[in-house]
Amino acid sequence: MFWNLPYFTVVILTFIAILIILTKKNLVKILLGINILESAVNLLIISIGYREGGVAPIFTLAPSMTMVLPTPQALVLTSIVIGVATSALLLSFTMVIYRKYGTVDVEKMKELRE
Amino acid sequence: MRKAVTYVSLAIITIGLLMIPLGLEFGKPHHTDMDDYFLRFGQEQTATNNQCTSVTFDFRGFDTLGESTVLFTAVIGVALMFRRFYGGEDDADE
Amino acid sequence: MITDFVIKNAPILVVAIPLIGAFLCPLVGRISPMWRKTWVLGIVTVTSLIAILLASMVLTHGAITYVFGASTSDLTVPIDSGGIPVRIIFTVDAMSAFMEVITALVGFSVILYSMVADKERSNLEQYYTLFLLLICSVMGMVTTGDLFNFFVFIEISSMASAGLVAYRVEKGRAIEAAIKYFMVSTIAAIFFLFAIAILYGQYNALNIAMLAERLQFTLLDKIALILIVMALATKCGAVPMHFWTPDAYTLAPSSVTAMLVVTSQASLYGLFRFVFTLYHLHLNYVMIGWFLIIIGVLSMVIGVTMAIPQKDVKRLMAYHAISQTGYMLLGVGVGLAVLGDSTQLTRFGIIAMEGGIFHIINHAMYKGLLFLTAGAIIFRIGSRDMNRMGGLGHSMKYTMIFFIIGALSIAGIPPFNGFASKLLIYESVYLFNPFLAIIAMVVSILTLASFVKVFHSIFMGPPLPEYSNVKEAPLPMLIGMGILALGILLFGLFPQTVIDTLVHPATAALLNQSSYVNAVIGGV
Amino acid sequence: MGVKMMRMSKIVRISADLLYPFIVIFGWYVIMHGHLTPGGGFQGGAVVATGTALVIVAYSYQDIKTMINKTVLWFQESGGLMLFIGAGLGGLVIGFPFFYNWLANSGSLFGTTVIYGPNPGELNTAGFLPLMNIAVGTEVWGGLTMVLLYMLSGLEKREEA
Repeated sequence: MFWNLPYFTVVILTFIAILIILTKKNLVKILLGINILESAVNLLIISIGYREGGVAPIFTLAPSMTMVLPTPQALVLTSIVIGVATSALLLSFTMVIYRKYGTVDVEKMKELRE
Repeated sequence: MRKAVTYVSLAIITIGLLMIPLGLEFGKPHHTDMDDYFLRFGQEQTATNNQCTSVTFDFRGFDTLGESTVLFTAVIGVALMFRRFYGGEDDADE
Repeated sequence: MITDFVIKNAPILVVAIPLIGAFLCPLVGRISPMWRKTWVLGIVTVTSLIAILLASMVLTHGAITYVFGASTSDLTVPIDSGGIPVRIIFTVDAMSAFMEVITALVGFSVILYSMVADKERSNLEQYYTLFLLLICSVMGMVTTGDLFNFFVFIEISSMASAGLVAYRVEKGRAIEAAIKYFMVSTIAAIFFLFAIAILYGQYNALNIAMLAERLQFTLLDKIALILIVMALATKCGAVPMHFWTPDAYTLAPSSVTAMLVVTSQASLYGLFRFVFTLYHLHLNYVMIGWFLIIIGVLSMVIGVTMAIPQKDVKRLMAYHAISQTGYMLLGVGVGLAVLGDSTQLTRFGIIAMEGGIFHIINHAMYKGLLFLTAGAIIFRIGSRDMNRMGGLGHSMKYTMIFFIIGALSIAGIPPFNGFASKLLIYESVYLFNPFLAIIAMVVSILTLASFVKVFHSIFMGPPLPEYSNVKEAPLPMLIGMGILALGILLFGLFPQTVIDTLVHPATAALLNQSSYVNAVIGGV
Repeated sequence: MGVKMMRMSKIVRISADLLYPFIVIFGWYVIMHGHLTPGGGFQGGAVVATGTALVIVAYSYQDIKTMINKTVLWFQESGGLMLFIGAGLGGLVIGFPFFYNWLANSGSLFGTTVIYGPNPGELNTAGFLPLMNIAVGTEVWGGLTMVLLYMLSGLEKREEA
C-alpha cells in the first residue's frame, strides 16, 4: 500500500492537526494546528490530481503530452489564498486579544463564561 | 470526560480519513473526463498555454473572484481590528 | 433593453451587484457619510429587487441555469465535452428562490434599520463593506450549483461575519466571541473541503447535478456525507456544536445579528440541498433523517432550557434561535426519514418538510424582528441587562408592539406566522411519532413563558426614573422593523397563499432530484 | 522603545533599497507570464508584497508610515478588484455571459490564436487572462501590504500603552 503514501501523509497531518487543536490551550498553537489542517487538505486535493508520469499542465515547451489534472491545482490555489486570508484574520484577532487580556491562553479568557 | 471526548473524536476522524486510500489510488484517477476536456480544448478555447491559469481564471474564474474577495474581506477585517479609534465609540449598544 | 439585460442575467446580478458595491464602498464611503448611505442603500435595494424578480421568474418558469463564461448563458454542457458540465453553473430552483426572497426581505430591512442604529460608530465604510459582502455571500450560497463555489461563499460569509462580530473591538469579549466563531467555522469549512476532495477524487466533477448523477454511494461517499452534514450543522448552530452561537449573536451589533440569523439559515439550506439533491435516495435516509431529528430535538430542548435563566436580552434570544433551528431540522428530518416510502411521504412527510421550510422564512423574519427590537431598546437605554430595564412600554410604544408581534410569533400563537409553520410541524410529526410532537409543543410553551417574562421585565411596570427621557426609536429603525412585522402579519393571516406560492414549490424542488439534474445536464 | 531600535543597520537598509526594484520586477514578470509559465497573479503579487515586507523589516514602522499612503493602497485594492470584475463584466456588455473570455482569439489585445500542442509561447495571447492576472497581482500586493501595515500598527500601540 505504500504507493498510496501521500494519502497516509494526509491522515497523519490531519491527526497531528486535530490533536493540536483539541489539546493545546495556546491560541497561537491552535492557529498553527488550523494551518496544518489546511495543508493536509491541500495535499489531499493535489495528490488526487496526480497522474502517473504526468508533467505540469503547461504547453509552453512541454516535454510530454501526459499531463496531470489541472483542476485540483486551481482548487488548491484558491484554497491556499483562503488559508492565507484566514490566518491573517485569526492572527489579528489573537493580537488584539493579547493586547486586551495580556494572555493567549484560552483557559484564562473567562469573560464569556456565563 | 473532556479528554475522552477529545480522543474519541480524534479516533473517529482518523479512522474515517484512513478509508481514503481504500477508495482512491494515487497516480491513477478513476474518472478524468472533465480534466481531459480542459487539457484537450482549453488551450484553443482560451488561447492559453498554462492550463492551470486557464482553469483558474477562465473555466473556474468565478471561484477566483470569490477568492480575491476573501482576501479583500480579510484585509477589511484586519483594518477594522486595528482601527485607530479608542474611547470615541458609543457605548449605546453595550 | 435594460429589462432584457436584467432578466437575462438576473442569477449573477444578485451576486455581482453587492460585490461591486462592496469593492467600491471603502472609496465611496470616504467622500462623505451621505454618499456612503446612498451607495449602500441603493446597492441593497437594487439587489433585493433583482432577487425578488429572479424568484418570481423561477416560480413561474421553473429552474434557471446560468453558465459562467460559456458562449451563451444556458449552454450548460459544451457540445464537444461528451455530456459533462465543465464550468461553474448557477442553478436557481424554487428552493433557492425561496432563500433569495428571505435574504432580500431581511437584508433590506436590516440595512434600513442599520442606517440609524449604527450611525455613531467609527469606520462605517468598512463596516458596510463587510455587510454587503455578507449579503453577497448568502446570495451566492443559495444560488450556486457548484460544490467548490459553495465552499468559497461559506468562507466569505464566515470571514465577513467574524469581522462584524468583532466590530466592537474595544470590548475584548467581542473579539473572543469572534475568534470562537471564526475558528469553529474555519475548521468546519476545512472538513467541508475534505468532503469536496473525496467526491472530486472519485467522480471528477464538482457540479452538484453531475455528482448526483454519478454518485454510487461507496464507503467514501458515506464519509463525505458525514463530513458535509457535520460541517453545515456546525455552521447553522445546531446543538452539539452550538456553543459559538450565543456569544456571537450577543456581542455583534443588533443589525448584524439579524443578518447572522439569515446566514445560518443559508447553511441550513446547504445542508438540505446536499442531503436531498446530491445524495437523495442513495443515502441511508432513515439514519440521516433520524440524525437530523435527534439533533433537532436536542437543539429545541437545550436551546429553550438554556434561554430561560438568561439575564441578557440578546443572549436569551440567541438561545431561542438555537431552539427554533431545531424545529426546521425536525420538520425536514421527518421528511427525510420517510423519503423512500411514498405512502408515508404523501401522508405526512411532505407536510412536515413544508412546515420545516416554511419555518425558515418565518424564523428569519420574527427572529430578525426580535433582535432589531432588542437593538432599538439597547440603542435607547444603553444596557442589555433585563434586570435594569422596566416600564419602557410607556415611552417606546411602537417598539413594544413590534416586540409583542415577534414574541407571539416565536411562541406559535395564532394569527402570527410562527403558528402557521409550527402547526404544520405538529400535525405531521404527530403522525410520524407522537412523542416528538409533544416535545415540540412543550418547547413552544416554554418559549412563550420565557418571552412573557422578558416582556414583563422590559416593558411593564411603572416608568423608571432613570429612563424618564427615553424616546421612541427613530423612524428608519421603525420602518425597518415595520417591514418585518408587516411580513409576519401577512404570512400569519394568509399562510395558505404563501405555502402555495413559495413553500410548496421549494419542497417539491428539494424532493424532485431529477428535475434539478435535468435542468443542468438534460438541456443538451 | 524608540524609533531607532526598530530600525535595522544602514547596510541592511541600503541592501533592501537595492533589492526592492529587482523583487518588484521579478514579481511583475511572474504576473505577466502567468498564462505561459508557472505563476500568475497571486504568486506574483505575493512576491511583490515580499519586497514591501523586506523594506518594512529594514526600516521601522515609523519610517514606513511616512513613505506609504494608505489611501493609495485602498485604491490599489479596490481598483484591482474592479478591474477583475470589470474584465468579467466586459462580456456582459457585448451580449455574452459573465466571465466570457471576450478577448481570446479576437485578434486585438492579447488576442493571438493558439493551436493545440506544445509551443514556445507567445505573450500576446490568452484574452482577458493577463488582465485578470494584473488585477489580482495589484490586489494581492495592496492587500498583503495593508495587512502587514495594520498588524504593525497594532504592535506599536501596545508598546505606547
